[in-house]
Amino acid sequence: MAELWNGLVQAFWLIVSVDAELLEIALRSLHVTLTALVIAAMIALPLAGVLAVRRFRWRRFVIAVLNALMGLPPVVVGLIVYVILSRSGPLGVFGLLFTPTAMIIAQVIIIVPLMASIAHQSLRELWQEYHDLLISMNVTEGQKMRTLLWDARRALLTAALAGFGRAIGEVGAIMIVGGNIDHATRVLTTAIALETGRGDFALALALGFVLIALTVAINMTIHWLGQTERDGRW
Amino acid sequence: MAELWNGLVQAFWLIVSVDAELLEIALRSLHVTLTALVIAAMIALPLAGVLAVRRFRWRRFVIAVLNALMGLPPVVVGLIVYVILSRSGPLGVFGLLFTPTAMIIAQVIIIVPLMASIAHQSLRELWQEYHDLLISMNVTEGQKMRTLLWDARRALLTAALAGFGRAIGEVGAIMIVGGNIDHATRVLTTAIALETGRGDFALALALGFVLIALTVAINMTIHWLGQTERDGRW
Amino acid sequence: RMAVTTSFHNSGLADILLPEIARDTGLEVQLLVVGTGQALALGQAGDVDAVLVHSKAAELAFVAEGHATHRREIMYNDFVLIGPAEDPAGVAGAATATDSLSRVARAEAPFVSRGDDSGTHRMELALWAQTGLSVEQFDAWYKAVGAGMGAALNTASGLGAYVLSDRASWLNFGNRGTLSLLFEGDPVLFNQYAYLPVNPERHSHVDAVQTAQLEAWLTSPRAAALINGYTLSGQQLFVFNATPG
Amino acid sequence: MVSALFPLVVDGAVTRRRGKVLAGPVSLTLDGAGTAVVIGPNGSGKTSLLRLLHGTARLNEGRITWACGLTEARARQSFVFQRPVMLRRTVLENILYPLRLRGVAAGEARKEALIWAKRVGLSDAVDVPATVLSGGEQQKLALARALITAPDVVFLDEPCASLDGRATREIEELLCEVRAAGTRLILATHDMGQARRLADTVLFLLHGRIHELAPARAFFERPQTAEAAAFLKGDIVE
Amino acid sequence: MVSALFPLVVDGAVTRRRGKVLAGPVSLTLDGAGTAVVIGPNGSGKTSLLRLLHGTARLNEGRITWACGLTEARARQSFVFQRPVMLRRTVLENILYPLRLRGVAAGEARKEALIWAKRVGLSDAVDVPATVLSGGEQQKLALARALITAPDVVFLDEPCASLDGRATREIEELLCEVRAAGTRLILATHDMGQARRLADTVLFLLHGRIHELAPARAFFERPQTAEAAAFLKGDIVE
Ligand SMILES: Nc1ncnc2c1ncn2[C@@H]1O[C@H](COP(=O)(O)OP(=O)(O)OP(=O)(O)O)[C@@H](O)[C@H]1O
Ligand SMILES: Nc1ncnc2c1ncn2[C@@H]1O[C@H](COP(=O)(O)OP(=O)(O)OP(=O)(O)O)[C@@H](O)[C@H]1O
Ligand SMILES: [Mg+2]
Ligand SMILES: [Mg+2]
Repeated sequence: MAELWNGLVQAFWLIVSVDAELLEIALRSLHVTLTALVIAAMIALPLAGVLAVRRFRWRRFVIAVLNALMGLPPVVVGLIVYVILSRSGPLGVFGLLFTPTAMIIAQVIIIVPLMASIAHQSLRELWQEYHDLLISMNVTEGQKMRTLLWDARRALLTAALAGFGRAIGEVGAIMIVGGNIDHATRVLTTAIALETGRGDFALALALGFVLIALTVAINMTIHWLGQTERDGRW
Repeated sequence: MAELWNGLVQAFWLIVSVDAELLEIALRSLHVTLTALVIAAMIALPLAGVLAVRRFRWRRFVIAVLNALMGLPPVVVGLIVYVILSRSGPLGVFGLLFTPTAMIIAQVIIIVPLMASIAHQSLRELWQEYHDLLISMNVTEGQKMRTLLWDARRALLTAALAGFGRAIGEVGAIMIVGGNIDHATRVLTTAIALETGRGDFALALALGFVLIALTVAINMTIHWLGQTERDGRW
Repeated sequence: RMAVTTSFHNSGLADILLPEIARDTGLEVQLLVVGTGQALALGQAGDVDAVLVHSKAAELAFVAEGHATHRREIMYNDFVLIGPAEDPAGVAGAATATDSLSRVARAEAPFVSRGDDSGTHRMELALWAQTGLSVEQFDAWYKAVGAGMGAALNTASGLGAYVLSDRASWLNFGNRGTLSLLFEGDPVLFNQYAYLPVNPERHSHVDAVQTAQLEAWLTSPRAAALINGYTLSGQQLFVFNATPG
Repeated sequence: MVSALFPLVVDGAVTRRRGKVLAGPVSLTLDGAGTAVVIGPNGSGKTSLLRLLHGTARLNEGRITWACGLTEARARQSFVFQRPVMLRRTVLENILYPLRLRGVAAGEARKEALIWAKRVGLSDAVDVPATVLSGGEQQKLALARALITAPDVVFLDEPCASLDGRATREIEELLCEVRAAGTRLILATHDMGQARRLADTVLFLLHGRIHELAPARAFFERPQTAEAAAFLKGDIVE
Repeated sequence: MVSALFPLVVDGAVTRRRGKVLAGPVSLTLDGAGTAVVIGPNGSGKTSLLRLLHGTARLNEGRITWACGLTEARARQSFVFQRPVMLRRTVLENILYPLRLRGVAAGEARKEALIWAKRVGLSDAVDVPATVLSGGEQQKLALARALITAPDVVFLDEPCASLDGRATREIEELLCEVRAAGTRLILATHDMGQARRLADTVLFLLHGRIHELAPARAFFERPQTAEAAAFLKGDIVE
């Protein structure tokens, strides 16, 4: 129990005495995760739109697979990305391994299925509502999707936040492809793993609390900006 | 690249030659995750119901926090559970540490926020639709929730599947509280981590593919049983 | 880039050496902290320029297969047997490492094994072999956790179990709980670290010049001073034993 | 036999949404018998008034007092919305839902529900999902669902808007039976014919206010206000 | 000026859902002018027929051929649903949505939309979220949204069901203007008065089939079938 308390105290001091190193890895965490989030969104949302709007032969199958891929084990994703980016792998020449880019790639792979599944869930609700109208205006597939994505934007927030959360808290994959190199690819989660390995639980927890505080803060801001949960808004 | 291919081949053989050890850890994975899923559902769904139906002062705040907690870093959860269950911790007397129970506890903590957030998303959509009717029948809070949860059951599937995925693929937390002890707390993900550490990437990937195959299979069955995505059903 | 074992990194020696290396040679060394097996795998794939590990057999094989140009011994530290302070198996009184382990086996006291083919794990297996007992026949008290040194120590402290650890990791370990150092000093426990520059013929991008430069530095008197001089809670951790060439 | 809910006393009641007054200030007293018909142009606040009286809409100002107290009243009233809400279940499950809420045994409820399905003429659709019903059928369902609990007061918001002539007649007869059985009807409609047939008292709404409140006969024969007269004329055809 | 879409030839068209025949088999030919009014009891298949002709409902059997080909036709028709669908946007954005789809410049579209908002009498609600509009207002919005693209044919499913007398009149006038401008109207209604006022031809539906198809005057004066007569009588009041 003592560790928990020490952790909280340390976390507090780390934050108030704007610790340079902490700041560095915290910012790297944010940079990697947010980049991954943006890229993932650009893939997942249109995908979700297609799944909601198109009725193609393998639709149910694709949806099932997508849901299943939410269970992609980070370690495996990490390995696959590693194997591909490794010097002896197909994309080895780019020397991306052990760089933030590699971490971003891994995170994108991990959160796309999650975001797509959640987004699809909200979109099909809305699609059932809009179906007749949009058909009657014989809009193109593209327009359908844009309309849905736009009018469901508040619901899509959940998808984005889930993706963000999954990415910022993830360690298995980025540990493998990032390598947790000091001053290069060390982020909050990998630092926590390191301290845990050292048995320095208090510090590990401290970093953990910092990470949690960070995510909470970000979520709050988004919610307030998004004006969600207000009466009569969507 | 070779590893990928070898991995696939090995995975294939592991499966066809029903490897005893593999079977053991695979079953343990399922047992742990499914138990965690059931418990998490029993917490997350009512919670989502309350958030959808009640209009209390801190509602938006709670929702924001819940969304934020989707970003709980598994390692940190692992640490906290470890500290609490360790001999020197408050619950040390039960000697739960390094048992499947401990792993279940950690997983529940990790997936509850995710499931609750997704579920809440679907429930509030439905609540907007039902609001007037249910109010006019002056139903009790409890009845409201039961009605919503029941009529939104198909949408809640996504929440369950997301939770399952997150839990079955998770490694950071269960590694710490489970200890990856052979024949006791070793599951697919921790085994994968082990092989990775050993540098036997092919085998690690093989196990990974087995895990993925498992999740895909399960999702398929659930979808088919659930008869989702069928015209006119909810 | 250099891949090193957890045990080396945990010692904290790296934090001393790297800045010096940077100052003297201008090389910016990036450390990848992984298990011995993974370290060698990384070297084999050419994802690192050099490897610093402690598992002689594996290293020789690595060189033999031509993944590394050669193997250069740098320094050694030693392994110690950790266990619960009350020492149910009476390990403390043991004469040799082998003896101490057989005591653990006899008492069937919980024992945590790395179980991940790391240098430490191989050392442990070697010792078991000498005791004439076969690990396969051990039952529940022998726990192969298959994890890094730190994780293994965490597990041990959680279980109040015995565990074989390198001195560095142990001294740096924070979460000791009831554990304490019970047995040390048997020469068989010495733990040789060696430097393996990855073969540039296999991987063109590997900078042979720099790896050589680094090797030179690591074997230099300067390094010797630093390594021998490095102490943790008053104890010397590593002994420099590179043959100057 | 007049219900214990009445008289209903409304005193300066107002409901707003984002600053806009949807209905009110309204002051009136309703006794327990007969049918009050609410008429008025689109957007005049009929629905809002009904929701306000019923309690679905927030009461921002004034007071609404039921003789037997609010909680009691809540349990004894029901509402048929202008845009019926269908539970995502079969027709039968929709109709018996309120009974289940009151803890009626499944079999019991089922029997009762079947009777009502018959009364509103949905007997041969009991097992289809309610959401696929035609507009008219949905209104019938909503009506049955509202009446099955034998409430003391029913708010009906244009219950026959998309019913054919025959169905309208039948529903009106049904409503008369219900009223005879002692249920108070408060009904908003655009169909002046229907208003004439059912109304005991008429509330003519304009811009959310009660512009004229009079006994039906009197109102339809000589409306007191110019607007009411104009409204009635606007409706007369050829 | 008659649109290039017509004549519309329907030949044994049927639409089913889960085995149940919603409408059809239907065979008829519609030329390009005037108003066809679809009447019939609840659940007789009016909505389904409209959806079938328009193409929103699956065509399970038979053929529906527009003179100018389907794709062309699709682009030139629009639909006002019985239960209007509101986009989760403001009233104005709802009305100008179809224009934006056709790539009309924002400013342009806005002007046009404001004009139509005025024509259907929603001028003072342009900026409220469409979903909070009253029932009648929503129908008006749907109408404006359907007509703003000046389609060649409009399907109207009980467009005045919840409009007050005055609004009904105004909308009917609007529809007459539109028709005069060469738009073909196909309208389902329960309001026989409205049917009389607007119809050129009448389709009387029963159990999904066209039971009687006749010129308006003829149909209302002497319906050929007993059912039609009964239906009309069922509607006459007092
Ligand atoms: N939540 C809201 N926010 C803002 N304005 C609203 C809201 N709800 C309703 N209104 C407006 O209040 C007015 C009254 O609405 P109400 O539904 O009571 O009219 P109504 O008499 O029922 O009309 P109709 O006969 O068409 O049903 C309408 O102009 C509507 O636009
Ligand atoms: N998806 C569906 N599955 C099964 N039955 C359906 C479906 N859609 C409609 N129906 C049934 O088909 C019949 C015709 O429906 P439709 O909406 O065309 O009737 P309508 O003439 O428009 O009635 P109303 O005048 O009440 O609008 C109804 O009995 C309805 O219950
Ligand atoms: Mg209304
Ligand atoms: Mg209809």
